[in-house]
Amino acid sequence: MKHLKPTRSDLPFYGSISLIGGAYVALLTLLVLACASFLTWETFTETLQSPAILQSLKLTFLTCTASSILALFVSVPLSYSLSRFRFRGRSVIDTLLDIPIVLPPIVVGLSLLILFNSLPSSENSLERLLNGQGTAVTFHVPAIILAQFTIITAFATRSLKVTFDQLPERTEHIALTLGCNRFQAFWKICLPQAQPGILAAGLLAWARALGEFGPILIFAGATRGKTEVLSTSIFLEINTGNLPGAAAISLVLILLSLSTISLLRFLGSRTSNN
Amino acid sequence: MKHLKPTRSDLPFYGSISLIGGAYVALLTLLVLACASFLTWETFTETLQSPAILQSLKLTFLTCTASSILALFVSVPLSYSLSRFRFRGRSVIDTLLDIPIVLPPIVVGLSLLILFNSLPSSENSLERLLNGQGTAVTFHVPAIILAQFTIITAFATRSLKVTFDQLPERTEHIALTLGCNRFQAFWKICLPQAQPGILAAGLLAWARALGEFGPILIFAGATRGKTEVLSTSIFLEINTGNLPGAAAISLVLILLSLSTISLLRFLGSRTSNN
Amino acid sequence: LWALWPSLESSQNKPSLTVYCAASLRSPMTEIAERFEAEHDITIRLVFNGSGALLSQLQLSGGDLYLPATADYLDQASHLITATHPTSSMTAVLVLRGEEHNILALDDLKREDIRLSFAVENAAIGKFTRQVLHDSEDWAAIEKNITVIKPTVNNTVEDVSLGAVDATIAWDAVALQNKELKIIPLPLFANKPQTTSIAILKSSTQVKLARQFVSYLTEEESSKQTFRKYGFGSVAAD
Amino acid sequence: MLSIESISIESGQFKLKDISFTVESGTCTSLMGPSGSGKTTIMEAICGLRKITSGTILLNNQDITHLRPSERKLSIVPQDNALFPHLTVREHLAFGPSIQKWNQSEIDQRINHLAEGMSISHLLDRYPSNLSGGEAKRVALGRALATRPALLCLDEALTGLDDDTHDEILSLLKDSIQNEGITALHITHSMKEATQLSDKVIKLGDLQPNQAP
Amino acid sequence: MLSIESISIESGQFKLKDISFTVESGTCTSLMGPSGSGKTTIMEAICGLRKITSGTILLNNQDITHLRPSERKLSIVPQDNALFPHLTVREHLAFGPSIQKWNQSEIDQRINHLAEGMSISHLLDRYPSNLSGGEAKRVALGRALATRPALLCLDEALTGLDDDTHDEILSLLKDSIQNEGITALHITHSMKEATQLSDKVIKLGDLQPNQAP
Ligand SMILES: Nc1ncnc2c1ncn2[C@@H]1O[C@H](COP(=O)(O)OP(=O)(O)OP(=O)(O)O)[C@@H](O)[C@H]1O
Ligand SMILES: Nc1ncnc2c1ncn2[C@@H]1O[C@H](COP(=O)(O)OP(=O)(O)OP(=O)(O)O)[C@@H](O)[C@H]1O
Ligand code: MOO
Ligand SMILES: [Mg+2]
Ligand SMILES: [Mg+2]
Repeated sequence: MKHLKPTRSDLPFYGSISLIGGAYVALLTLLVLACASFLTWETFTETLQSPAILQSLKLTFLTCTASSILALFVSVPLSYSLSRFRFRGRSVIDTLLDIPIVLPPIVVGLSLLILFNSLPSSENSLERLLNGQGTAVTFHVPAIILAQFTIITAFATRSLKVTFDQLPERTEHIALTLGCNRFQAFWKICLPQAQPGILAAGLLAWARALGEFGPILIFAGATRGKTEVLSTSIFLEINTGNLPGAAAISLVLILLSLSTISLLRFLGSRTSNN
Repeated sequence: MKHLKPTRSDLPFYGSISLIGGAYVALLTLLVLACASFLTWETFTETLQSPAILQSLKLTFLTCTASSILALFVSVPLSYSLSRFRFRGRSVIDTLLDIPIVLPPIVVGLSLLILFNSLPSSENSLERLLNGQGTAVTFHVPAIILAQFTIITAFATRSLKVTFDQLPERTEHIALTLGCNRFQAFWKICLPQAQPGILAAGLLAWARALGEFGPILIFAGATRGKTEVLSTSIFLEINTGNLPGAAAISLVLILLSLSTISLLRFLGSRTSNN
Repeated sequence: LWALWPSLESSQNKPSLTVYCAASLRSPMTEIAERFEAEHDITIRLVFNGSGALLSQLQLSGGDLYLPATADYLDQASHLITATHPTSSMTAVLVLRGEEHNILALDDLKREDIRLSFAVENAAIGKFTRQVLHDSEDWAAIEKNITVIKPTVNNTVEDVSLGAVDATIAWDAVALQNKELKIIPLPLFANKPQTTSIAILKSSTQVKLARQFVSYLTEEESSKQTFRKYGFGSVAAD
Repeated sequence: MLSIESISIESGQFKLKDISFTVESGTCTSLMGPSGSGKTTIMEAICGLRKITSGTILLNNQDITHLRPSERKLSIVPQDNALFPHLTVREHLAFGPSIQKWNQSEIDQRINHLAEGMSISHLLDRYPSNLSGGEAKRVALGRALATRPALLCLDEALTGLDDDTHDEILSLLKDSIQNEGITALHITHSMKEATQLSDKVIKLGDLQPNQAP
Repeated sequence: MLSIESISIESGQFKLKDISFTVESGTCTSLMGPSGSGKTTIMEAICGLRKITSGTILLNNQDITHLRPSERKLSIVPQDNALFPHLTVREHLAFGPSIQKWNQSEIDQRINHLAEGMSISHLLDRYPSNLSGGEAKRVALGRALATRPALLCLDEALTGLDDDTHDEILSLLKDSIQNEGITALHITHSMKEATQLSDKVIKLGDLQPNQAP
């Protein structure tokens, strides 16, 4: 349809669509500008050269990638079964999935801290058990990943359920007649058709993980060089009244993450546009 | 297919799906229990009877509902045009949409504060202009709604774009031959088919708005009885060391929001299952 | 939806004060502000956050009063404020969960098996305790036991109360909010109470009203009582 | 009268060049040709659903080449039906008329008339997902006929029907075309059907001397 | 041999009761009947895609009533094709054989043989969205034939094809059925096609004395 010029009766439609959408996009642009208005060139270059920031940048990308891969690994089967199977407790599970979205992230962090350290008692806790095995979660890198994972899996599952709900089951059924078992029908027929949706969910999860800081501060701390990620660095800068520093790290975060996401989205659209 | 018993070759598939999904659901349940372990019956009933909490409950539901309606109003046309039209700057807009997801919410709040109060200068700011007109945003209820709206619109748009991408354009084209202009084809053909996706996006936005507190603390403050919403109450309780209080409010939040969401989802599935 | 606007308009007619208040002072300040509002028919807008985050906020949006948890932040904000008035004080103490680790004094924190939570250097408590412990040459031995660094004093107290660490050094007022915690006074800090002061901001458009509230806060007996009730020490009047 | 004047169409690798033909008002022309020869492509181009690289389309002496589909006063029964999943059969039949703001009693009358003609009266409250193949085809036909279009495009609109239904609908179509002066273009693979319904049969191979294989 | 023994099917409001018939191995039986009479419903039930409330289905003396579709050794050409949007034509033809773990050279041979028989060799690298109606039908046919199923279910599998292609494919199907001993069930509306391909024609109305209108 893209070849026909819009007629007069379509103009109000295009006009109001662009106006509404444009207003929000303008708001976003203004927000970035507002954030950048506090930036000075020196703080920006300083930030880029600070070894602590570079270290936390590395940790940020590593943990976010790990947690979003884990999140996809869980949310793909979870959303698939919520979409395709009718089993006892299905709607309860569907409802439980809203908890990490509804709860302030800080409560999620606190709950994780309680779960690992004071249940059933602080002498008998999961963390003590793990420490006995020579590992540790609380206040270490695994805590970052677990905190991110807990929250983003719920977002990824919600997003993926929309995808699977909209994919017709019919092609899977035909695959069954051709000799597939349920796993093969899922793997060879449903999953490839869901690929754009899975990419979108994965990117959403990754992006959401980047912005997470509440639960990380509580469950992993913000020990420099050990558990400090970019979002917690930003929080600490704001908490010391250092706005230029916070603006600089925020812009680094925006630039790096948006370019990564655009690149992945571009690659994804190339492979699915066969 | 639900009438046929799974054969042996399908058991590993069902097994591993339930295992993976079940592990996450168990984690969520444990989190709620961990949170509840700090609860005493007295704090819970006290919380339910406290006029300040009831007031903030009311404000929470009102602002979240307002902001998610606004968010749908913006994200439906925005995601529709991103999905259907190829225009200049489309991929830039698509990328900008990730900003509110990537940025730590607290930075969003700070940017809003800067935008309204210190651009171009604090004497000449938007807020001053509004004050001159007899209204105010910063530190008032509209700031809560604006902070929530800024963030959840991005989530709703991402979720809706998946929906529109998966809806075939063909039926809209046929509607055009029957005399529809683009708006009518959108309104009468595309939108009703997208209804489950719109409901899902709206609920996601609403849930996400409930959990928001970083930008609200910064842009709207948390004055008791005026701009205190449940999520900020929880943050403040935690910050004054009152964990039982925080747990009580969190559980109130979970109970009320999950039942609201389940109800809406149930009503939505009834209307679309014609 | 429009139900949300009237509350805004009614508050427009009254004079109002914006007070940036450290989250740890929330309980006493909410009480006192509500009393003051009732007595004087004005609106007090309390903006809570960490002391540092408040500093960021007030740089951007102006306001009338700033009450950070410790005086340090007032030094940082010196170019934004006119006068400061002490309201209450806090003392650093050793905070434990129970008897389990047999910690009785500062030296016990240097033992092998102890886990500590400490606030970041930028937080008031973090800066203060590091300074004092450096001077007394205890810092090196204690530092090696620090398991986690948290952004605010509240977070470190939380860690102790949840059993994630064994001890922390925190403000008595903050620790006292949690009844289950055990508090041990430390001789090293006992004679160094830190004053919490409220400052009038240069950006204030209602200086007179602000002064009125400050004197209510610092001089009225009911206010002092409220501070004491929540574990804050009193200060000698200027 | 529909007249196609040397239109060329490109869709992906597939190209059609220099297609010309005319269809008189009140008559039907059948378009035949091997599978994949471009019949559907031509029909969708006439409806404005595919891009035309050159040439002109005139309908009743009006140049519709660059009009939007909604302004061409035509309707199509697509090969794949493309029913609206969220509308009942009744709403399908009412769709065109109500977009064109007919008044309610006219619409109701039209629905009843078409539903009887298509033998789908018992299906009026069904949704497309609950229809059989032939039932869906008839709904698509009814939807297209409802607005009394100037041009009716039938893309294998009569396949998948049993003989009785086929004959009934064929005669209903014939009547509509003659009585309402509709111009009809009809794609079919059945020579018998073509000769029954239409006054002229065009073989696609004949139109296009230099078609790519 | 396929034998259907008094099966009953319910799908929504539509009910079929007490259907029985048999099809000999190496032969084809055509199922005819008015549109909406339940032909597709019966066929999908045989394939295990719809619930049977009572009755038994035997294929080559094995009771397949409660087997999963994958264990029934049959394949179907659905009325709506239901091609896999993410696979090329070649991958459609290879799908069944590679699931059944044929070795690669056998698969390649089978693909070439089928593609030639269906005249779709030039389409092997296309995706379904770029196929015409008749081309898609032939791909669905090829996909179903590929695994040499014991039972072949053809739901209007030869509609939408031009006469030449139709005849070619008809004879290919006839050969396969006879030579490979396939049992075939065929739904069509064309009596001519039915008599050409099959040894027996079943009218759905005759099977079911007490059908709801
Ligand atoms: N989207 C597309 N991209 C590329 N090629 C296409 C596309 N759609 C159709 N084709 C090709 O264009 C040719 C014409 O297709 P068209 O659907 O017009 O055929 P047709 O004459 O209607 O055939 P049939 O009788 O099988 O329906 C076919 O060779 C088809 O493979
Ligand atoms: N999902 C469904 N729910 C309710 N009724 C259905 C459903 N699917 C089909 N039907 C009805 O069942 C009947 C049989 O449908 P079926 O598709 O088997 O017909 P058919 O004989 O194949 O017809 P056709 O020749 O038109 O394809 C029809 O009346 C149809 O309306
Ligand atoms: O108010 Mo603070 O940041 O806990 O010192
Ligand atoms: Mg065609
Ligand atoms: Mg059928």
